[in-house]
Amino acid sequence: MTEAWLEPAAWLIILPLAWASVAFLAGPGRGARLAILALVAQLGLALELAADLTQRGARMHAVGGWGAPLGIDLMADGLSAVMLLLTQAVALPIAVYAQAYFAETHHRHAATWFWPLAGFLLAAMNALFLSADLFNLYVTLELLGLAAVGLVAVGGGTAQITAALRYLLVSLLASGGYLLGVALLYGAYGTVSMTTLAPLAVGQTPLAVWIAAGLMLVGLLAKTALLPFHFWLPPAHGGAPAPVSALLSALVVKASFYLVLRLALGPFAMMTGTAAGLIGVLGASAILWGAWQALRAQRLKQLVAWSTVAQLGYLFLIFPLLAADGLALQAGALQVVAHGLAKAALFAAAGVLMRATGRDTVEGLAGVAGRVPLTLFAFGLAGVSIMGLPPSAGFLAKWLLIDAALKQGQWGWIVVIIVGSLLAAGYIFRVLRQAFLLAPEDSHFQPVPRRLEWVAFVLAAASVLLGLRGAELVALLGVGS
Amino acid sequence: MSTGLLYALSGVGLFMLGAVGVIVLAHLMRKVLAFNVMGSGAFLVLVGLAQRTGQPDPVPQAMVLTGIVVAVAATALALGLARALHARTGGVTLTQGEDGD
Amino acid sequence: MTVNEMLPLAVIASSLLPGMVIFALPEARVGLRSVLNLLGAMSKLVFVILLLEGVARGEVYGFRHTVLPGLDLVFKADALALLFVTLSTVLWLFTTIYAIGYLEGSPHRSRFFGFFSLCVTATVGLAMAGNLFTFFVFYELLTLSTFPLVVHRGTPQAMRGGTVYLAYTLAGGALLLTGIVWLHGLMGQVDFVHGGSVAALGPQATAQIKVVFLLLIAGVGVKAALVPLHGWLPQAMVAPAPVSALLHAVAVVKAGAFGIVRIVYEVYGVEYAQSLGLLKPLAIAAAVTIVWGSLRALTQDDLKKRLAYSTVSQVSYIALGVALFGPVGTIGGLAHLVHQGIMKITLFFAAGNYAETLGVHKVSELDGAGRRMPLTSAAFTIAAFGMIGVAPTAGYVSKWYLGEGALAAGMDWVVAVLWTSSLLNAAYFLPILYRLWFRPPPAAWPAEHIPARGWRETGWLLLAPPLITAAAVLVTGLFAEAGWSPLAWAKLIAAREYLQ
Amino acid sequence: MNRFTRGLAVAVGVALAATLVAALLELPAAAVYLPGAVAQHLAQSGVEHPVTAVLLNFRGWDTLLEVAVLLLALLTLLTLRGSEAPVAEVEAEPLLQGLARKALPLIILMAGYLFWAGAYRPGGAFQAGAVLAAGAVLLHLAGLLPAWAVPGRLLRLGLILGFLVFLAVAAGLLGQGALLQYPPALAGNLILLIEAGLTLSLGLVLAGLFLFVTGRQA
Amino acid sequence: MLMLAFDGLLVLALLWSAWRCLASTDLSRAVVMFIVFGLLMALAWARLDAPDIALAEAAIGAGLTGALLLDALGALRSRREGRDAPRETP
Repeated sequence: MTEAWLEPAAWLIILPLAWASVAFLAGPGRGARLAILALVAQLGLALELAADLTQRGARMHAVGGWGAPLGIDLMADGLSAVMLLLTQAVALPIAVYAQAYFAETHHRHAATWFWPLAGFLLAAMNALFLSADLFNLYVTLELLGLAAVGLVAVGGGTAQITAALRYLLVSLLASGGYLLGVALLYGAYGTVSMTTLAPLAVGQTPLAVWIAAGLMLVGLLAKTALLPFHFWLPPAHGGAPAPVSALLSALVVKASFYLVLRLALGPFAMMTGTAAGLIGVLGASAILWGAWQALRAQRLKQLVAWSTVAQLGYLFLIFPLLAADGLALQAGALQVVAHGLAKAALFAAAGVLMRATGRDTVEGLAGVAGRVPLTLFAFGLAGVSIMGLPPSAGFLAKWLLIDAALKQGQWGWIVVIIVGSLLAAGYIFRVLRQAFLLAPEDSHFQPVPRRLEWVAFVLAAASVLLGLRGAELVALLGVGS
Repeated sequence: MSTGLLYALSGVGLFMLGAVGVIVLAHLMRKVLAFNVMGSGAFLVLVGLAQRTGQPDPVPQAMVLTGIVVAVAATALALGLARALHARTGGVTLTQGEDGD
Repeated sequence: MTVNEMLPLAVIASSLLPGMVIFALPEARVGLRSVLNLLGAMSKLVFVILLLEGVARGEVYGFRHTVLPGLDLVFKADALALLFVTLSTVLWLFTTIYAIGYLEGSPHRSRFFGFFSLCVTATVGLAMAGNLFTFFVFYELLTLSTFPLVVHRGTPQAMRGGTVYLAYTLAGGALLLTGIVWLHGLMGQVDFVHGGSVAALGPQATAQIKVVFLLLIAGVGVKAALVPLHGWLPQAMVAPAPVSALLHAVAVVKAGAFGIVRIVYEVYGVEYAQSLGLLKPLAIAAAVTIVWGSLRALTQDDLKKRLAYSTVSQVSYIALGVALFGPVGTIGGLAHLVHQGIMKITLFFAAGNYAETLGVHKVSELDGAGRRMPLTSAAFTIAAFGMIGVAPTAGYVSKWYLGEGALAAGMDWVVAVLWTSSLLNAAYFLPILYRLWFRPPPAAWPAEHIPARGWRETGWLLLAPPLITAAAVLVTGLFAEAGWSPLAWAKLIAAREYLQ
Repeated sequence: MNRFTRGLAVAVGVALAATLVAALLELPAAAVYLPGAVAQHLAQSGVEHPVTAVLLNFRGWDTLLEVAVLLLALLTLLTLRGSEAPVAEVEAEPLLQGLARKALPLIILMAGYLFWAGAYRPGGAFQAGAVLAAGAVLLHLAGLLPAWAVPGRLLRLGLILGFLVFLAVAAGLLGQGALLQYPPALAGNLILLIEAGLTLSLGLVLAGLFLFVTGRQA
Repeated sequence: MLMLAFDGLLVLALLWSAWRCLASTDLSRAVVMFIVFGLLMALAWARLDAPDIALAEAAIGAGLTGALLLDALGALRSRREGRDAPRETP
C-alpha cells in the first residue's frame, strides 16, 4: 500500500499540477518560492524513478486500475526517465533564474501568471513523457501547446503576441493532424493504447494507418520545428522573456520529438526506408539552414533561437540510422539532453548579456566580457556542447551519430554533422569575439543579479560535465528497450 | 454504407476543408473558424469510423467531449490573442516575416 | 583508486583547480592570484618529479574512466608523456612568473590567468592521453582555452588573429575527429601502445588506413604548423608575449608535434607506417616546412613575426625526426621537442622585454638594444645561436642527432635540408644580433615604459625567466650526455619504442 | 502566402481527402472492441451512463488534463489583459434584461438537471457548466453582469476548485494502487463530488473565457 | 432508406455550411454560418447516437463559441489603433 502511495511517476504529474493551481490561487505574481521547492522535490522524484527503473526495469501504471485498452496506462522506461530527468534538471535552475529575473520592475507584467503557466507546462511534459495512450497524448500535447503559447505571450509586446499567435496556429493545425491520425487508428484497430497497437500494426498495414502515421508524424514534426516547419520558432523563442525562451527551446520542442521517436520505435515501426531517409534529409537541411541563419542573425536571442532550429536537425538524423545496435537512439537521447542543458544555459546567459548591455543585438555586446565574465564563460561552455566539442555531452551525441553512420556506411550524414559543428563554432564564436572586443567609449553596463549569472553557469557546466557520465545515461536509456 | 461511415467520410471532407482554410485564409477570425471546422471533421471521423458497424461506442464519444472542450479553449485563446494583436497594431492578419531575422 | 591512478590526475588537477578559483577571483586580488598560480605550478612540478622518478624505475601510471560503452577516457604517464609534461610544467612555471610581471596593471587578469591555467591543463592532459579519443578531448580543450588568450587585448588585430587561429584549429580538429571515428569504426578503441596496433587490421584495410593517416596527420599538423597548414601561427603573434611563449614553446605547436609522434609510434607503429610508405611523404612535408618557414622568416621586419616563422620551421624538426625511420632520428626529434621549447621561449621572453621596456616591436628598431638591455640581449643571443645549431647549445645536439639519423636511414638529402636550414637560420638571426650589439642606439626608444635602474634593465619578473631558460639552453647542450638530460630521456623513450 | 503555396495547399488537401476516403472505404473491421469492455465494467464504474463512465472513470485521466487545458486558456487570457479594468460597459437593454431575469432560474435548474442526469443518461458536468456559462454570458449581454477584471481571491477559488477536487481525488486514490483508482463502493459518490466541483468551476471558467475578454480591446 | 436520405442531406448541409462559413466574403455572415454549422453538427451527433456530444456541441460548440466569435467580431471591427505602446521584453 505504501509502495503505491509513493509512485514517483504519478507524483511527477500531480505535483506540478498542484503547485500550478496553488500559485494561481495565491494570486498574480505569486508562487515562485513554492515552485522552486516543488521542483526540488520533482528532481528528487525523477532521480528516484530513474534509480528504480535501473533496478527493476520498465513498468506500467494503470490509471484507474483498468489497464489498456479500456483505461489509460502510464509507462515509465529508460527513455521516459531520461526525458523526465532532463525536464526537472532544467526546470529547477530556470525557476531559480526566473524568480530573480522577474523581480525587476519592468518584468513584473510578464510575471503575473508566469508561475501557474510554467507549472502546467511542466505537468504537461511530464504527463506526455509517461503516457502510453495516443489520445491521452493528444490532450497532453494540447496542454503543452497552450501553456507554451501562453508563455510566449507573457511578454505582452506586439512581437510576442504575433509570435504566440503564429505558434498557436501551427500548434493547433499540427495537433489537428495528430487527432485525425488518432481517429483513424481507433477506427482501424479499436484502441489507442500504444502497447496494444504496436503488435497490431505490424504485418498487413491498411492504407488508412499509413495516412494516420503520416498525419501524426507531420503534425509532430511541425511542433518540433523541423524544416520546413521551423518558421514559427525563431520569433517565438527569440522574442519571449529569457527564462521562457530557455524552457521552450530546451524542453518543449523535445517533447514532440520524443513522441516522434516513441511512435517510430513503437506503433509506426513500419515507417522505415524512404520516410526515415526523408526525415533525415530534412534534419540535415535544418542543421545547415539554421546554422546559416544564426550566423547572420543581428539579434542575440534570434541567433540562439536559430541555433535551436539547427540543433534540432541533429535529432532527426537518427531516424535513417535507427538500428538494432541502439547507437542512433543513444545519440538522439544524448543530443536531447546535451542540447537541453546547453540551450537553457545559452538563453539564460543571453538574458544576462541583454540586461547588462540593455540591448538585444550581437553588435551591442562589445566589451561585455569584462563586465559579466562568468556569464560569458557560461556562454562559451554551453557553446562547447552546442559545437559538439569534447568532453561535452553534445560531443558524445555527435560521436555516436558519426559512429552509427559509419557502421551503416551512410557517409553523407557525417559530412553534414561536421560541417554543422563548424558552422556552430562560427556563430558561437561570433558572440564571444564581439564580447571580447574593447568596450566602446560610450557604453554603459547595467549591474546584473549574480544569481542569474550562476544559473547560466551551472547549466552550462552540467552540459559539459555530463559528457563524462555518458555511460550512465546510456545504461538508463537501455531500461526497457 | 452505414451511417457511421457516411459521417466519417464527411468528416474527412470537413477536416481537409478546415485544414486548408487555416493555411490559406489570411484573416485571423477566418483561421479560427476554419480551425473549428477542422476539429469537427476530426471528431466526426473519430466517432463515425468507430461506429461504422452501427453500434454506439462510448469511448470515442467521451474523447470527442474532451476534444470539444479543448477546442473551445483553443478558440478562446486564439481570439484573445487576435484581439490583443488588433489592439496593438490595428491589424487582423499575421503578416509574413515581420520579425524574421 | 590507487596512487598510481591518482598521480596523473593530480598533475591535471594542479592547474585545473587553481584556474577555476582564479576565474572567480575579483580583479583586484593580485596577491592571492599570484600565490595560487605559483602554488599550482610548483605542486605540478612536484607531482611531475614523483612521476619521473617512478617511470624511470619502471612504474606504470594510468587511469581509465568509461564515458560511453566502448569509449574510455584514458591517461597514462609513460616516458614519452613525461617528456612533454616535464617541458610544459617547467616552462609554465617560468611563463607564469613572466606573465605576472608582464601584465602588471593591465585589465582582465583573472580571466587571463584562468585560461592560462586551463591551457596548461589541456597540454598535460594531452601529453598523458592514453588513447586517441582522450588526445582529441584535450586537443580541442587546448584550442578553446588559447582562443581567449590570443584575443586577450581585444583590439581588431587581435580579433582577426584569433579568428584565423580558430578557423584553422577547429577545421583541423574536425579532420582529426573524422580520422579518429573512422579508425574507431575499423578497430574499436585505439589505445596508444608501443609499436602501434593498426597493423592488426591486416592488408584488406590498407587503403582506408592510409586515408585515416592523412586525416590524423593533417588534423594535428594544423597545430604543428606544417606547411601549408601554418597560416594561423604568424597571425597569432598579436597575442601578448607570454601567450606567444605558450603557443610557440609550451603548448600549442608542441601539442601538434607531439600528436604526430604518438600517431606514428603508438597508433600505427613506426615499422608499419614505414611499410605502408607513409613516412617518406611526412619527411618531405617536414622538410618543405623547415625550408619554407626559414625563407619567410628572412623577410619579416616584425620581430615576433620573424620568430613565428622560425617556429614554423623549427617545429618540423620534430616531425622530421619521427619520419626518419630509426632510433637515432627519433632521439633527435624528441630531444628537439624539449630543446626547441626552451630556446624559443627564451627568444619570446626577450622579444617581450624589448616591447614592454622600450616599445620596440621591429627588427629595424633593435639597433643598440644590446647596450641598453645587455642581459636580455645575451639571453636572446644564446637562444639564437641554439636555433642556428652552434655548438655547444641544445640546438646543436638535436641537429646532430637528426643528421646522424638521416644518414642511418639512408636519406642523405635530409642532411642537405638541415644545412640549408641552418644557413637560413643564421641569415635571419645574425642580422638581429648585429643590430643588437654593434649598431649605436637611437636617441630615443619608441616608447620607453620601464626605466633602467643600475644593472636592472627592466622589471626583475621579466628579466629572470629568460636568463634561466637561456642558461638551460647552454646546460642542456653542454651536459647532453648526463643522465638527467632531455637527450638521455629521449634515448630511454627510443629504446622502449624500438625494443621489439 | 503566395498563389503557388495556396494552390499547393488546396491540391494537397484535395488529394489527401480523396485518398483518405478511398482508404476508409476499404478499412477492415477493428481488432479490439471496446464497447464490450465498457459494458462489462460499467457496473464497477459507479455510474450507469457509459459515456460518463468513460469520461470520469475509465479515461478520467484525460478529463483531468482537459480541465487543465481550459484553465490554461483562461490564464493566458488573463496574462493578455494585464491589470487594467474593462473599458466598455454594456448598456442595459430593458427587453433583454427582462428576458434574462426570467430565464435565469430556468438556466440554473437546467444546469442542475444536466449535472444530476450525467450519472444515468446523457448530460454531465461539461454540459451543465456550459449552460451555466451561457447564462452568465446572457446576463452580461443584458447588462446585468459586468465584465470581469482581475479575479479576486474568491473568484480564483471558484475557478480552480473543481480542478483541485479532481486532482485531490486522483492523488488520494493512489493508495488504492493507482491514480484515480476508485474503490467500487465509493466510486459513485466520488464521481458525483468531482462532477459537482467541475460543474461550478467549468461554468466559471467558460464564462471567464468570455467575461475576462469582452468589453476591452486587449 | 428514409434515414439514409436524411443523413445524406445532413452531410451535404454540413459541408455546404462549412464551405459558406469559410468562403463567405462577409465576416459576420461567416460567423452566423458557423453557428448554423454547429447546430447541424449537433443534429449529426444525435444521428450518431451520441446525445452527450449533441448537447455539448449545442451548448459549447455553437453557443459559447458563437458568443465568443460575435464578441471578438465586434472588437476586431472597431478601429482603435495602437492603444498600448508595445511592451518590449528584452
